Amino acid sequence: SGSSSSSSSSSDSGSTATFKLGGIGPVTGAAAIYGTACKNGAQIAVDEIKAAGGDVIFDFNFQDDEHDPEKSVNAYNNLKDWGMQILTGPTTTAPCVAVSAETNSDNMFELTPSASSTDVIGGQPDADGNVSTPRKSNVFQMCFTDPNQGTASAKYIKEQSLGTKIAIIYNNSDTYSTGIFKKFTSEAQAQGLEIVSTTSFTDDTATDFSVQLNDAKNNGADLLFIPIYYTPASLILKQADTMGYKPKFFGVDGLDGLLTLEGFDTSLAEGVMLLTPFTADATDSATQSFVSTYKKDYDGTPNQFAADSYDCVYAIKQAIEKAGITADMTYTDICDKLVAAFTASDFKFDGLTGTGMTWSDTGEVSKDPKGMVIKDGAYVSM
Amino acid sequence: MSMLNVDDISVYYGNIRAVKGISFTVEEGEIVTLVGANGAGKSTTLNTIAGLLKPKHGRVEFEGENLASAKAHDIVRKGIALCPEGRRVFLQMSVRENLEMGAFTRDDSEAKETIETVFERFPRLKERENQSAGTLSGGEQQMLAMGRALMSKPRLLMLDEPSMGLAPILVEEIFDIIDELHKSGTTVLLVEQNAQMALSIADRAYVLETGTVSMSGTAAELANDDRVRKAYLGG
Amino acid sequence: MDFLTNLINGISLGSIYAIIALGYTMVYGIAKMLNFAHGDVIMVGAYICFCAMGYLGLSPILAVLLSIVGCTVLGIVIERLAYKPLRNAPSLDVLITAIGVSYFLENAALLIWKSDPKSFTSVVDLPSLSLFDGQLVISGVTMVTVLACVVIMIALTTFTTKSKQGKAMRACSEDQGAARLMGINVDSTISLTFAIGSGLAAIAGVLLCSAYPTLTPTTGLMPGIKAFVAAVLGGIGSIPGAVLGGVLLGIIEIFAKAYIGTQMSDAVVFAVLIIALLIKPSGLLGKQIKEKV
Amino acid sequence: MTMFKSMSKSARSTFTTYAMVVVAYVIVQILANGGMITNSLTGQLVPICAYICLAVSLNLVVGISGELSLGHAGFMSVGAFAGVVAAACFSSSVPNDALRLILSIAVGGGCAAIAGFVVGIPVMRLHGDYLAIVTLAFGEIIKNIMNNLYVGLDSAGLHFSMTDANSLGMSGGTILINGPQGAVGIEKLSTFFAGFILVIFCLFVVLNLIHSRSGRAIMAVRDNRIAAESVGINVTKYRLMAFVISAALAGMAGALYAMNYSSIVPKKFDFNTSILILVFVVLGGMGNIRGSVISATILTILPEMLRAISDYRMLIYAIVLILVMLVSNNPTLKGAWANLRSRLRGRRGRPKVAAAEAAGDAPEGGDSDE
Amino acid sequence: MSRVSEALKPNTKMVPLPSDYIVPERDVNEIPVLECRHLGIDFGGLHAVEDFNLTVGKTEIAGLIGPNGAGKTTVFNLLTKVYAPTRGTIMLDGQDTAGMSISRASQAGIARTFQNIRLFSSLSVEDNVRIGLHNQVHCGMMPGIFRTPRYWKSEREFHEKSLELLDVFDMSSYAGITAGSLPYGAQRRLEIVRALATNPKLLLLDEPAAGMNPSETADLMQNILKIRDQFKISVMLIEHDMDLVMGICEGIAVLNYGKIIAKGTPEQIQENPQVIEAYLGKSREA
Ligand SMILES: Nc1ncnc2c1ncn2[C@@H]1O[C@H](COP(=O)(O)OP(=O)(O)OP(=O)(O)O)[C@@H](O)[C@H]1O
Ligand SMILES: Nc1ncnc2c1ncn2[C@@H]1O[C@H](COP(=O)(O)OP(=O)(O)OP(=O)(O)O)[C@@H](O)[C@H]1O
Ligand SMILES: [Mg+2]
Ligand SMILES: [Mg+2]
Repeated sequence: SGSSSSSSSSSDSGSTATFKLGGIGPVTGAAAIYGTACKNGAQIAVDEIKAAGGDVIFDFNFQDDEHDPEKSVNAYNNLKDWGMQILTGPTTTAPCVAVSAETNSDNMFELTPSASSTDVIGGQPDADGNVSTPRKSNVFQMCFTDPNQGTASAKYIKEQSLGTKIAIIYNNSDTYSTGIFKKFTSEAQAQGLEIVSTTSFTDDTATDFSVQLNDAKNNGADLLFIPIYYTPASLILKQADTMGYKPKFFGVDGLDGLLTLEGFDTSLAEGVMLLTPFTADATDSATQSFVSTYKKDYDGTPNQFAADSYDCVYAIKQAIEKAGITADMTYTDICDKLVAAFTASDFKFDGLTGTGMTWSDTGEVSKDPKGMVIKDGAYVSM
Repeated sequence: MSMLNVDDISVYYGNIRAVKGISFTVEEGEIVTLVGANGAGKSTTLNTIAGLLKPKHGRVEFEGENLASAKAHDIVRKGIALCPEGRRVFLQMSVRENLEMGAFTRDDSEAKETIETVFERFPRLKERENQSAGTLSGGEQQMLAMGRALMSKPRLLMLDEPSMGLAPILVEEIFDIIDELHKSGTTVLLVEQNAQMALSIADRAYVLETGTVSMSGTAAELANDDRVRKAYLGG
Repeated sequence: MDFLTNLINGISLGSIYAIIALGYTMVYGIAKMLNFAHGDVIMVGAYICFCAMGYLGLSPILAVLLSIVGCTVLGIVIERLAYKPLRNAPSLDVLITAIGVSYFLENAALLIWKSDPKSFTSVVDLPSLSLFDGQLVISGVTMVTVLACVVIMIALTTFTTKSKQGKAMRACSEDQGAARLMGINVDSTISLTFAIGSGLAAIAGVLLCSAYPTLTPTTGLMPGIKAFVAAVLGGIGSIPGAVLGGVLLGIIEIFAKAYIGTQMSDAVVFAVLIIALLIKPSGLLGKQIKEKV
Repeated sequence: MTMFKSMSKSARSTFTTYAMVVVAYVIVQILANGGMITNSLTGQLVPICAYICLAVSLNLVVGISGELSLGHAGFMSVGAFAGVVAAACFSSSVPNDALRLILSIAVGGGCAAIAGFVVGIPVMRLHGDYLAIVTLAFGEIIKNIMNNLYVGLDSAGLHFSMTDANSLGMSGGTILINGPQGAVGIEKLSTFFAGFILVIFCLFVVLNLIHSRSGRAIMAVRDNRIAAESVGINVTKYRLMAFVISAALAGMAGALYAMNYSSIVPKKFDFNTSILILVFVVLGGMGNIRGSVISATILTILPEMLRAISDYRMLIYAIVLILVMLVSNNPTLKGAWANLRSRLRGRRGRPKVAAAEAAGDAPEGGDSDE
Repeated sequence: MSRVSEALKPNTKMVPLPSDYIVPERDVNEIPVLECRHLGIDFGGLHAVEDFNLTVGKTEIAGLIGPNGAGKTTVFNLLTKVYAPTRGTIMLDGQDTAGMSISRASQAGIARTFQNIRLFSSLSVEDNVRIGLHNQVHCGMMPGIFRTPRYWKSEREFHEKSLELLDVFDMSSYAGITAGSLPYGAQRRLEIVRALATNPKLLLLDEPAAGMNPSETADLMQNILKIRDQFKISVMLIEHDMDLVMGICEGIAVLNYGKIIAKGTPEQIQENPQVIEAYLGKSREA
C-alpha cells in the first residue's frame, strides 16, 4: 500500500504529528485504472508535502474497494481501525454514495476526488425538485457533479454552436454516465438543441458500437455527445473511423486519458472536444512537475483522476493549516473544523484542476471547466 | 517363470482395504479363473493388474517385469487387455468406432482385419455397425466390450464377468470364444459369477473371500470341493 | 442496406464469439469441464501479442505465433498444476478451481501490465472492402476472422472425427478409465486438448483485440461468458455448433440493439437464448443424448 | 451430552449447526459489547449473515436438488429492490423499525419467490449445463431490467417506468429506484440481530425441508431422476419447489443486505456475485448446510484479512481458492481425514458400520437411530 | 427348486382363454392386471417392439425372456411410460394408461426395478424406501417445514412402514446405511423393496438375478414368491437365469426381434424348437 509512514518524526510540538489520511478506490477489477490513478496522485502529494517538511504531514493509507459498494464500506471500516482521521475518496460513484452515508453518521470528513453523482453529497433536488437524500454536510467533491457537467456541456455546445443535430451514446449501466446524460438532455431541450439519436450500452456490451454509430449516422447527427470514460470512447472513435463516419465528438472529463492510452492512434482523436479541468500537457509548472513525478514514479501519464486526487490532499492540507487543526484531535473535531474551513467564504484553493476553487455548503466545487480540443495529438484550449 | 505373477497385493479405496494380500500366478497359455462372492475383490484385483488402481503393497509382474511404475496405457501395450465389469463401452461412439478404439495401440491397417474377425464372431455387432453404442441392449454392449478387448490382440486377456446379463445361448457362445482364444494361444484370466461354467473351462482356479485367497487348485479339484459347491455352485 | 450493414456487423462480432467458443467447446466437450479461465487466457494471448509487437518490435505474424506458443504453454501449465490433480473430483470443484485460475490470471495480469488500458494495434493490415458505393463496409479484420473461424472449424472437425488422437479425445471425454484400457494416455490427451484450446484462445484474443482494440486485464471476461453461452446455444461439445452459436449470438446482439433498442438489448439476447434452448433443449446442433433406461 | 448421544445422526448434525450459529452470535455480541471487535468486522456482520443465507439457499438448489444455478444474484437483486421499495412504502404506516424490517424482508422474499417461479417454469424443462446457462441468462435479464427500472413513490402511490425517471409522472414524492443509479437514501434497518434471526430462519426452513417428505423427494430426483419418477414422484414439482424456496430465501437475504447500506446499485447483483455465492456452496460442500455457513463466513472475511498485503490481495485469494480445492480433493489427505474421523467416532463408541459393510458382511446389531 | 405349489395358483373356474394370456388357464371374468394390445415402438427405422399382445392375470408370475436386444427392457419402458408407444394400447387393471407420465403410471399401480441398478445412492436405505412410500403417506411442504403434528405423524408412519417392508427382505438392520455402499446383492433387493413400497398391482423386475451367484439366486426366488403371496400382486420379470425363470414363472413369453415368438408354461417353452434355436441354445435341449 501507499503508506510511506515514518513515524520517527514524533517531535514534542504536537503540530508536527502526522495526520492519518485514508483513501479508497478500486485497484483491482475492471475499474482499477481510476482507483490506481487516485492512489498514485494522492501519494505524490503526500510525499511532496512530507519532503517539503512543513507542520502538516500525512500518513496515507489507500484501500482497495474493487468498485463495489460493500467492499468500499469494508475498506472504510478497515481504515477506521487503522485510525484514519480524514478520508479522501472513494474514487467511484456507487461506492462513494455508500461510504458517504457511513462517514456522515460517523462525522468523518470526506473529500472525494472523482465521485461525481449528487447522491454523494446529498441535498440536491432531482428532476422534480425533490430532495431524496438530505445533505451530508461532511462530504465534499473535488470534481464537477454530473448534472453540472451535463448542463455545462449543453450550454457550451449551444454557445459555441458546435452542432445542430446531436446524437448521444451513454453507458446505461453506469451511474456517472447516466447522470450526465439525463441532465444534458433536459438542458439541451431548454437550450433548443435537437437530439436526433440517443443510444446506450452497458459494461457487458462495451465492445461493439456499430449499431449506436449507425443510428447516429443515419439520423444525420453532426455532433456526437459521449458522456463516458475514455476506454469505450477509444473504441467508438476507432469504429466510427472504420465505418467512415466523421461527426464532431464532444465528451466530458471521463474522456481525459484518451491521448495517453498506450498504443492508441491519436490521429483518431483529432478534433475531439471535451470539458475537463485537467490536461496532462498543460504548460504551467505545477502540472509539469506533477506529470514528470508521476511518470517517474508510476511509469505512465496521469489523468484527471490522479490530478483531482492530488488536489484533494493539498486542499485538505490548506484547510488544516487555515483552521489550525492538529493531529491529536479526534476525527469528529477535525471534521467540524474542516467543514467550517472549506465552506468559509475566504477559502480559495489553487490546484492542478483549477484555480480559485471554492466550496459551497452544498459540498460542490466551483471551478471553471475548460473546453479543450485535441489538435495534433495534444489538448488545446478552445 | 509365470506369465503373470501377483504377489501379495493390497489395494485400498480411500481407507477401505478391498484387497488384503492376494497372491496368485497365471502361466502362459492357461485359463485361470477367480471366483468369489460379490465384493470379494475380484474386480479390484483385475483393475489393479490393468493399472487402473495402484496396489499399496505387493507387486504385479508380467513376464518378469514389475508393473509398479507402468501406467494403464503402457500395460495395454505390453499385451494385457481388460474387458471391464459393466461393459464401459463408449456410448456416444458407433460400434465400429468402439472397436477401432480397442485397436488404439495398433496399426490402422491391421486393425481393419481384426474388426472383420470380430464381426464374424459377433454378427449382431455387424448389424449394428454404425449405431451408437449407447442404444445397444445390455447384451449387445457386452459383446461389444469383449470384441473391443480382442482388438488389441492381447496375450493376456482379462475378462470381468463376461457372461453377466447374457442370454443362455450367448453365454455358451462367450465360453466357446474363450475356449477358442485359449486354443489359439491367448492366456485368459477370467472372473465369473457363473462359477460352474467358469470352472468347467478353466485350468486352475482361485477362490476369493473378502479380499483374500481362501482356496486354490485345479478347476476340477475345486469343482468337486464341497465348500465350493455349497457356496458358489448352488448345491 | 441498413439490414445488410447490421447483418455484416453481427457476423463480424459473432465470428469472434465463435472462435472463442471453439476453444471453449473443445475443452468443455473433451475434458468435461467449464473452463471459466478461458476468457483470461484470451486476455493473456492478446497481451503477449501486444508486447511482442510494441516492445519487441516483432512483425504481426511473429507476434501472433509467439502469442499462440505462449498461450499453449500456459494452457498446459494450468492444466498440469490446477486441473490434473482434480481428475477424479466432482465437476463443480473443478469449476471453482477454474474460477480461481481466472481470478489468478486477471490479478497477475493487473500486476504485470498495470490497470491502464492498452490500445491494441490490429495485426490485420488488409484494406476494408467497400460495397455499394461505400454504403456497406466490411473491414479487413472481419474478413480474416470469418475465414479463420471457418478454417479452424473444419480443421477441428476433421481432427476429432478422423485422426487417431482426435478419436482418443472423444474416448477420454466419455470414460477416462475405459480409455486407459484402450492404451490411451489420458493425461497427455487432455493436455493436448488444453494446448489446442489455449492456442485457439490466443488467436481469438488477437482477433478480438484487432477488431475491438482496448486491452485491459478484464478484456477476456465478457467475451468469455458470451462465448460460453454461444457454445451452449450451439450444443455443448459440437464444433460446428460453437460456430453457429457464436455467429447467431453476434447477429442477435446487433439486431436486438438495432431493432429493439440499446437499453434492453442484453435482456433480449438472453431471452432469445432461453427460447432457443426451450425449443431445442440440447442446443442447436447438440446431440440429444437420451439416457437408456 | 447423553441426550446429544441418543439423538439420531441427522438430528445431531442439525443440532450442531444451530448451536454453532447461536454460539457464534453470542460470542460476537459479548465481544462487541466489550468493544473488542474491530470496525472492520462489525461492518461485515450483516453482509456475512446475508451471504450465509444466500449460500444456504443456493445449496438447496445446487447441493440438495442437484442443479447448477448461475443466476442466484438475480433473486437477491429482486429481493433487495423489492425490500427497499416496501420499506419506503411502510415508512409512515408502520412506525416500528423491527416490524417494518420484517415486512420488507417478507415482501423481498415474496417478490423473489414470484421471480423464481416465473424463471423456474421454463428452466425446469432443462438439465445440467443447459439449465446452468439459462439461469445465468435469467440473472443477466434481471440485472438488465433493474438497470432500466424506475420506481417512485408519492401521495398517489407507487409509480413504475422502464424508460426514465421523468416518465414516472410523479407529483412530489421520492424516486426509490433510479435505473442504474439504483436506490439511494435507504433507511438502514438491518442489524446484526436481524441477520442472525434470518440465518436461523433459513437454516430452519432448509434443514426441516430436507428431513421431510418433500425434501426426500427433491434429493431422490437429484440422485436418480428416472428412478424417482418411477416411484411416482412428480419431478417438475419438486425441482420447482426447491428452486422457488431457494429464490425466496435469496430474496430475503437480498432485502437484509440492501437495508444494511444506504444505497444499492443493480450492478452489484451480477454474474460475479452469483459465482461468489456458488464458491461458498462448493467450498462448504455440496448439500452440506453447515459447510455453507462456515465457508460463507470465512470467505467473506478472508479478503478483508488479506488487506495487509494490498496489491497481492486478490492474487492470494485466487491461490487460496485453488489450493483449497486441490487439498480437499487430494486422495491421500482425504484418506487420512476419513481415518481420523472414524478413529474419533470409534472412540465415541459408535459402531463402525461402514467398514463392516464394505467387507460385505451384514452388520450384527441394529443401527436404527430413531 | 420346488415348483409353485398348486395352492398358490388362483383357484377360479378354468376356462379356455384368449390366446394372449401367457398362462393358458385363467378366469375370463376377472379383469387382468395388464393387457397390452398391438403394442409397438420404433426407434428411427428399427421396430424395437412390434405387435406385442400380452395379458397378465392377477397374482400371476410371468416371465419375459429373449435374446439380448430382443426388446424386453423396451417393453418394460413402454409399460412404465418411459417411452411412449408408437402403436397400441396398455390397460392396467382395466384403465387405459395412454398419455400418462412415468409418475402417473406408478400411481396407477405399476412398479419396476432397473436392469442397471438405480438407487438413490447417497441416501440411506430407509430413505430409499421412504421415497418409495411417497404416494402412500402424505405430508405437504408447509407442514414439513414447520413441523406440525401432521409431520410427526407422517414421519412415524414412514418409519414404521419402511421397516416393515425392509423386514420382508431381512434388511431392516441396514436401515441407516447409505444405499450406495451396500453390497451388490443387497442393492438389488433394496430396489425391489422400494418398488414394493409404491403399493403396486404389478411389479416389473428387470434381470433381478444378474450378477448373483446361485445361492443368492435361490434366495431371490423364495423372496419373489413370498412377495406375491404376501402382497397379492402380479410379477413380471425379465431374466437370463433359466433356473430362476423356469423355477418360478407360471407363464413365459419369449421375445425375439421385438416380436413374441412363443408363449406358454415353462415346460412348453423349454421344448419349443424356435426358442431353443434363438435363445436357449443346445445345452438346454438335453
Ligand atoms: N470405487 C470404490 N470405492 C470404495 N469401495 C469400493 C469401490 N469399488 C469397490 N469397492 C469395495 O471394494 C470391495 C471389493 O470390490 P470388487 O468390486 O473388487 O468386488 P468383486 O469381487 O468384483 O464383486 P462383484 O462380484 O460384485 O463384482 C467391495 O467391498 C466394494 O464395496
Ligand atoms: N432409445 C433407443 N434408441 C435407439 N435404439 C434403442 C433404444 N432403446 C433400445 N434400442 C434398441 O432396441 C433394441 C431392444 O433393446 P432392449 O434394451 O429392449 O433389449 P433387451 O431385450 O432388454 O436386451 P438385454 O437382455 O440385452 O437387456 C436394441 O437393439 C436396442 O439397440
Ligand atoms: Mg466385480
Ligand atoms: Mg434389457
